Amino acid sequence: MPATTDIPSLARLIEPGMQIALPVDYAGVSMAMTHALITHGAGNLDLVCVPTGGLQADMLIGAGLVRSVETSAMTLGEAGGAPCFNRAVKEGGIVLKDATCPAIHAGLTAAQKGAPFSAMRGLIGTDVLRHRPDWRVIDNPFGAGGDPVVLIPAIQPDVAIFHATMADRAGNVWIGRRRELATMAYAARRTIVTVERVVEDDLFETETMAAGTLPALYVDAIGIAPNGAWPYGLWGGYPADTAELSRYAAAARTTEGFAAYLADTGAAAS
Amino acid sequence: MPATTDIPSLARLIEPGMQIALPVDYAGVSMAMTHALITHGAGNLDLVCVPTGGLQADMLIGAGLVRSVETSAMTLGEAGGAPCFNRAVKEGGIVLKDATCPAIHAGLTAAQKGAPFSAMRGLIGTDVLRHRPDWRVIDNPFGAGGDPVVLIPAIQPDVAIFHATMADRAGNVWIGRRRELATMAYAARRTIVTVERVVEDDLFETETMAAGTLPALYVDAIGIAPNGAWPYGLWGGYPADTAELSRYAAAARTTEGFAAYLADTGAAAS
Amino acid sequence: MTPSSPRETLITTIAGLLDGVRHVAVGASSPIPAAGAMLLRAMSEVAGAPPVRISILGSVRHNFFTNGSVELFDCAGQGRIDAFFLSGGQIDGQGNVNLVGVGDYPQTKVRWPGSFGAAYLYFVVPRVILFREDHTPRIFVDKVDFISAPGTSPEGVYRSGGPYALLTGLGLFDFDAARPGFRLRSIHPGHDLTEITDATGFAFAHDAAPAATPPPDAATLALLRGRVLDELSETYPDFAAQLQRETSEDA
Amino acid sequence: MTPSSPRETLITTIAGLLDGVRHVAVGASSPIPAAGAMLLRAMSEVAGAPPVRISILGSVRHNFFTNGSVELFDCAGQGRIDAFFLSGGQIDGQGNVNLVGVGDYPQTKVRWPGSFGAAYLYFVVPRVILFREDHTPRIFVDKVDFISAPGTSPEGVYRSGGPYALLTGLGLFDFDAARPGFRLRSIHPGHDLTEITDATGFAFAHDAAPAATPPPDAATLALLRGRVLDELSETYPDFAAQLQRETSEDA
Repeated sequence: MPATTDIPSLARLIEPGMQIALPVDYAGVSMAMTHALITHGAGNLDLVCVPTGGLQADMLIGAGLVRSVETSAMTLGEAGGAPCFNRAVKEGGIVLKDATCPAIHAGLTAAQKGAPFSAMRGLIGTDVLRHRPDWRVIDNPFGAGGDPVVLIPAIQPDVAIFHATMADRAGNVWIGRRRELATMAYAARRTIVTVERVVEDDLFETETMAAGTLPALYVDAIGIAPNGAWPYGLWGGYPADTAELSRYAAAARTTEGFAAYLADTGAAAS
Repeated sequence: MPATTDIPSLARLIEPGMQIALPVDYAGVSMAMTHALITHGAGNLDLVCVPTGGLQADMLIGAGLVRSVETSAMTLGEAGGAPCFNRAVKEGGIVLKDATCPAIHAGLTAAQKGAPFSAMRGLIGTDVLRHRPDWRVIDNPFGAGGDPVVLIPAIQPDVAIFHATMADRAGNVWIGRRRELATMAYAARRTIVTVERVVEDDLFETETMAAGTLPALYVDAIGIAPNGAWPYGLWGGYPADTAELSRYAAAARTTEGFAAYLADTGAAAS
Repeated sequence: MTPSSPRETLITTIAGLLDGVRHVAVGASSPIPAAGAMLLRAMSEVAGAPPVRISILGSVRHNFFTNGSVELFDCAGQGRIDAFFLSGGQIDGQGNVNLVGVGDYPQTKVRWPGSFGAAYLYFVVPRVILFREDHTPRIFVDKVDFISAPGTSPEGVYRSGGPYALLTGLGLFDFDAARPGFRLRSIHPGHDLTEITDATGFAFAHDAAPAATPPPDAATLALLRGRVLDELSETYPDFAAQLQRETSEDA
Repeated sequence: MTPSSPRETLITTIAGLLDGVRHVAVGASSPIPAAGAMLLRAMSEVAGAPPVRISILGSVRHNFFTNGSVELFDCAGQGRIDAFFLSGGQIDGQGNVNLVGVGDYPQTKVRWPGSFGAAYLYFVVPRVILFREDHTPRIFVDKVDFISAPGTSPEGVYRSGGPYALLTGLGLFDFDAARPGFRLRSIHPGHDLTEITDATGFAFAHDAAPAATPPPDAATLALLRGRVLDELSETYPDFAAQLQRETSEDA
């Protein structure tokens, strides 16, 4: 892991057509990267929301950068539906890969393990399964016949992007108990992390800190972005700014409103 | 989780014929339970070593309590081979289920996920696979034909037993980065933990401690056993007593020597 | 004490539906189910019954998972979650739930967030309580447009869980997996059978004169307005304030 | 400075075999491979080359994994481990490794610990270095009694890794997966081809007059006896002391 990188340079690591994994709203969304990604403009992105998407994915969709979304849900939580996503669905503007939370985790876990697929229960008889020709159903080879089981192929994103509390000088990142962030990093080819701060202490110095640390081995680039999850919160850090989320939800109901919101907050961000 | 339980009572939770998961030598072996298990005497045990076994498994085998061992290896490390295990192999006294480390993890992970099996690479063409009729090989359903993949069935032990640094009053156990202990507990029907000490602070009070905590949800009984991994070490705690391991290795070379060692240390333990 | 509000009756009903569970998981934006679970926990404690564990997803304070967001699903797969709540944009008479949208998928006319974990949890959590406060024929339809999670599964499909009851703002239904279908158990105070029939797009079984949903008794109400409200306001401050306003003497 | 010891030549040879790797994993009781990896790391640092990461399994201090003992295997499956060391109770001319025992399985006459992770890692780590200091016909056999891990796999079997070289106390062999088989690259100082042929139970390719394994140069030796020895003694104190005794002026 090199020294920290400025946010626009981190965004430039993204190339058109990449598959990008993004975390659930409460786990550490690198909102700081959102405007930089939009400014950078690499499009045709395939998003994987781990396991659900929100503001960040919605803004990338609104900015026209997204080709497909694999997710278990897309929502702004208390602030309502994801307006750009909903618009894109209605207009057929994005490819939908509707999933269910554990299926996204199962796909990432398969990649983490270098396995071609994971088996999971549930799903049989759902329209979620019916619309996923990329999944397979086999009869459980350990059963006496019958017993259908769904196989989820490995999801190996090109890049995982998330926000965390801190990194140390060696590039280790403290993620605490938000271990889906580790899973994303294990599964992805490259991982970009923004952090609130870089600390001088080695995160492996004590077992207490090591327990919540994602090793630098899995981290390819780090940027410093204080309050970088805003308007989302940071687990164990600061709460979400629900007023701002509602402001976005209201503004983005129209394409013009979304553009205005983007111009507004983009100017503030840069 | 109830209050802490004395070690003999913990041992009495084990019934003949149970499948018991035990951790690797450096991860937190509850050696404190070994003598109690031998005194209790529930036999016909099926051991699952996660992913390798050592002193504890060897002593249980020497005491005649073990029917089968699923493990990737059985060793006393620097002190050499596991004498009672080796003797039992030669005499055909135990059923061997030779595995490879990631296959044990894969089986436990399947149980953790409530999945019937996990897929894993490797193994094709090994005699490990050839001697495991309980494993299956299928052609990767995501491939174009061919591409054999091994499926490992879920391992759901009746009981997992391990030793950790501390528990809190609510029964949460701090395991730090020894996350195989969590996997064992997730996978097992019941989990018995011995700890160095019980702390008054809630392990969920800070995110720092929570990151390394196994929730009480997965812990069925806790006993206090200071120095309870001895002669093994405790990760981040104390080192192994290699002299004692060597003393055991030398003594247990004969059944008489093993019996004498047992009488000797058993008396000291009680 | 002012009489119980409709929401207090819902919360109390939920506590009743959860009777006997050891571990219940609640979504981050489900204050009424959370309140029901908290009430059960308080009642169990008062009664000296075995403790009830509540996992509120996405809450830092009421979340006792340490393995990321996958742990809920793993935990359910292990059989360690006894009860869970599901809502639905559409719920049909077979217990099928639609969380995706109205119209032809994928270009649905109306799009809801998505299936979340329902396509898994509905299969492996023994007591899934369908909860939707609004009760209209647009929600309770004869057949859902998209099956996020099916009410029942054919024989031979691994299934250890499924719908247990359906609770709405009008009434409480039991689910009968054998038929399959719902049966009205009770009607909430202030409503009647005709109103429920009119508001429900699917046929359901019922007694000629269905029972009335019992409101909380005084002890329960005191617990709810005291300790439970305090607990609730930590995680759902807006909802707790609203609940308090509804039942304050000045209302 | 005293001349280099045989073990120092082995360590230096290992550092050479690891040239270019970014991440090497070493077993907890493999001091010579660990020393080779530490030497490579030190040399890379001195040369300003990209850093080398070493994971010593079971070591608290040199273990940068935080997901339990599964992480090594996951990490290898992800392609993040470039090199690993394997030993073997038996190793045959096809590169097959036996870590289980001699005789008919399961009731083998001699039982070794077991296959550990070899049945997986041999498939997915690109540069597996077979290392066994003892070099006898009982170890290097024509055909192993039990295949813990096969040297090669038929086409169509997923395999991104395998044997890269075989290093013993007598010499260094390259592995040729196409043939498959070993080719003697060099003979360690003080040994000769006849000795190696006699000590090896399988046929191997070799030049008429094989090269000699180069001992460490002065700079490498200084690094090895200085910084690397210090690092080594943290994790393998007994071995480090032994190594130092072997090469001390008083020896």
